[in-house]
Amino acid sequence: MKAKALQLAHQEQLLYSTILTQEEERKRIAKDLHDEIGSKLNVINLNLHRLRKFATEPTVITDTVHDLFEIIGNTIDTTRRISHDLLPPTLENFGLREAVRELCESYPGGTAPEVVFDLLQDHPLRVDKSIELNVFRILQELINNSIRHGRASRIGIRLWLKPDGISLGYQDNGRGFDPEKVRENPGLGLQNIQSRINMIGADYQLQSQPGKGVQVQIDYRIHKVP
Amino acid sequence: MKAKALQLAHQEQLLYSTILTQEEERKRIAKDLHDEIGSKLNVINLNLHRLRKFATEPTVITDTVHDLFEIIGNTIDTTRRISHDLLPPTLENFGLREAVRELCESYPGGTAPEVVFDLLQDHPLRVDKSIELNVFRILQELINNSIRHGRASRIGIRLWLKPDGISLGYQDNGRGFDPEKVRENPGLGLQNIQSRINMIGADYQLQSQPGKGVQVQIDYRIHKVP
Amino acid sequence: MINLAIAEDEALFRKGMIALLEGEPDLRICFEAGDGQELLQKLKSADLLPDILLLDLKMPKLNGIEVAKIIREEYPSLRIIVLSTYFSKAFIINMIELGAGAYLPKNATPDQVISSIHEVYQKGFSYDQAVMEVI
Ligand SMILES: Nc1ncnc2c1ncn2[C@@H]1O[C@H](COP(=O)(O)OP(=O)(O)OP(=O)(O)O)[C@@H](O)[C@H]1O
Ligand SMILES: Nc1ncnc2c1ncn2[C@@H]1O[C@H](COP(=O)(O)OP(=O)(O)OP(=O)(O)O)[C@@H](O)[C@H]1O
Ligand SMILES: [K+]
Ligand SMILES: [Mg+2]
Ligand SMILES: [Mg+2]
Ligand SMILES: [Mg+2]
Repeated sequence: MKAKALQLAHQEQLLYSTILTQEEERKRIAKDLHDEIGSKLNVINLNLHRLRKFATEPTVITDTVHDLFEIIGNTIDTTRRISHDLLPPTLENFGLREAVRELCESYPGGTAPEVVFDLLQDHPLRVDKSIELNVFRILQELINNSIRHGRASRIGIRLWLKPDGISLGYQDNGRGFDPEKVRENPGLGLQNIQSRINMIGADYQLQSQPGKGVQVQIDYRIHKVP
Repeated sequence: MKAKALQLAHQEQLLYSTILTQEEERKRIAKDLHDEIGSKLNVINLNLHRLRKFATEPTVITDTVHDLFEIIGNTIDTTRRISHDLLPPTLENFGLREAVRELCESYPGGTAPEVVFDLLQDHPLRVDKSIELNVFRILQELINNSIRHGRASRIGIRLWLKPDGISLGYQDNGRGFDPEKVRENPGLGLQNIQSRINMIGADYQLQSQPGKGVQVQIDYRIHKVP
Repeated sequence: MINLAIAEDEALFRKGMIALLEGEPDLRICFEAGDGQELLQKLKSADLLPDILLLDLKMPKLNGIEVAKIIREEYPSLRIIVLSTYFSKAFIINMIELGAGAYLPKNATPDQVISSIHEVYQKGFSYDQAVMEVI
């Protein structure tokens, strides 16, 4: 009885944290839109006024257009980045395999960790988009943790697309941690992973030891009822 | 024991729904950014090329600048709308009272319901921003429901900013509903309201009957421990 | 004379691009389409098949990726130049595999677009440095 009550209280906290995180994300995007895009658009607008006023002086036009090109170029890039960060279009259009490949390639090594991608077997069958999205989000959180906490220099991802499901192997060479200790005082990231695992009805194993990096194994089978 | 287990399962579902809703929101914003802002920026870019190319022909310049003003104007509006929908800047900058006033004024009557705002007592003390945000979100959901389900033509909001807390009275003149029935098969909106109420530790009462509209009373007291 | 078709859902972009291309003495726009379905209809009823199609990827009803698959089957002689805001590896490689002769970002300069058209018309393909780096 007491265990269930505790579990309930704990789950309630998880829900609150999720709502809070969502509000933080909204705030961040609203701010980005306002500060990074809106403000640039106003500069463009201003320059158009300049253009209109000096529509007879070719040098002014050339200069203004030159400035405008630079601003609009930046704004296009920013818009693409914000949109891409929210949901990579590659995932929508080409599925998990290509999206994971792209995710790995976005860490070029050097100061960032090197993320090595290994495709074991590639069955052309695509699973449900929401499954793909959840696996992708889990992977993003695992990588975040490996960088932020593990300070890993190397991450290995093994994706196995099988006729009847997905197998995902993950490992980093970072500092590792004691899962028992974290279980007592868990963060939102790993809990979120667990929620998504439960949502799609997958199997999930995380192993780690201080100094020994992190190893994760996720197995999802199509038609397994969550 | 069984009740707790049920509650646990139910809360789990609520968490999943929240995560799903968040993913839908991300997708919607990513799409808006791409389709509504990014695509317009490319039009602007193209027109700048036109300008540069024809920098010696005054009529082309005038026409193009005219077009550009229109597009940039629209894009500025769209950016502001998306940002505003995510988090109204009035709430951040001027607090709950002004944000609620603005929210009410955004329903001008006519085909939309008329939303009447009544400020009972206005104590200048501002409560925590996260409290204000939660009350604001609750109000947004209540109004959504009054429009979507109640088809209300009139909504009344009474905000009472007291030295020691916030009182919020809400009512619509719509179709109303049977709270017992909804409790058996609840939507995400009302559950979300309940979560936010619990989060901030407020008192909450909703009354409704078919044909009798909806009445809600929310009371929040500063320093009340959630 | 090079005959062109353009499929692009953003009307203002389509019009602007057409205005720029029509200024070129050896380019002609046969027809334009606001989505993939409209494009396929116009291809079907066209007396003269265009030489080159300027193709947007994100379009309602039928997107550019699906369009390219159909064109490869039904109009293999029609060359495709992709003009898209999406510029990641997956998109570029996929479209080139589907037979695209060139892949340009939507904010490419008109000169880039025009020279791409000429090159694709002559050689069948035109991969600029950005694309070569990806593939
Ligand atoms: N790859 C890793 N290497 C080392 N430690 C890790 C790794 N992943 C997780 N941890 C440890 O587990 C803890 C919990 O991780 P979790 O992702 O749940 O929360 P967080 O990252 O601290 O915060 P949040 O993800 O909510 O921003 C971390 O604080 C860290 O101590
Ligand atoms: N103001 C109202 N007038 C009439 N019926 C209402 C009103 N508010 C809620 N309801 C009833 O209560 C139900 C549950 O509302 P709730 O907001 O929880 O879910 P929803 O609006 O159906 O879906 P969601 O909010 O998740 O998009 C509604 O479907 C509707 O039947
Ligand atoms: K011409
Ligand atoms: Mg984390
Ligand atoms: Mg609702
Ligand atoms: Mg498009």
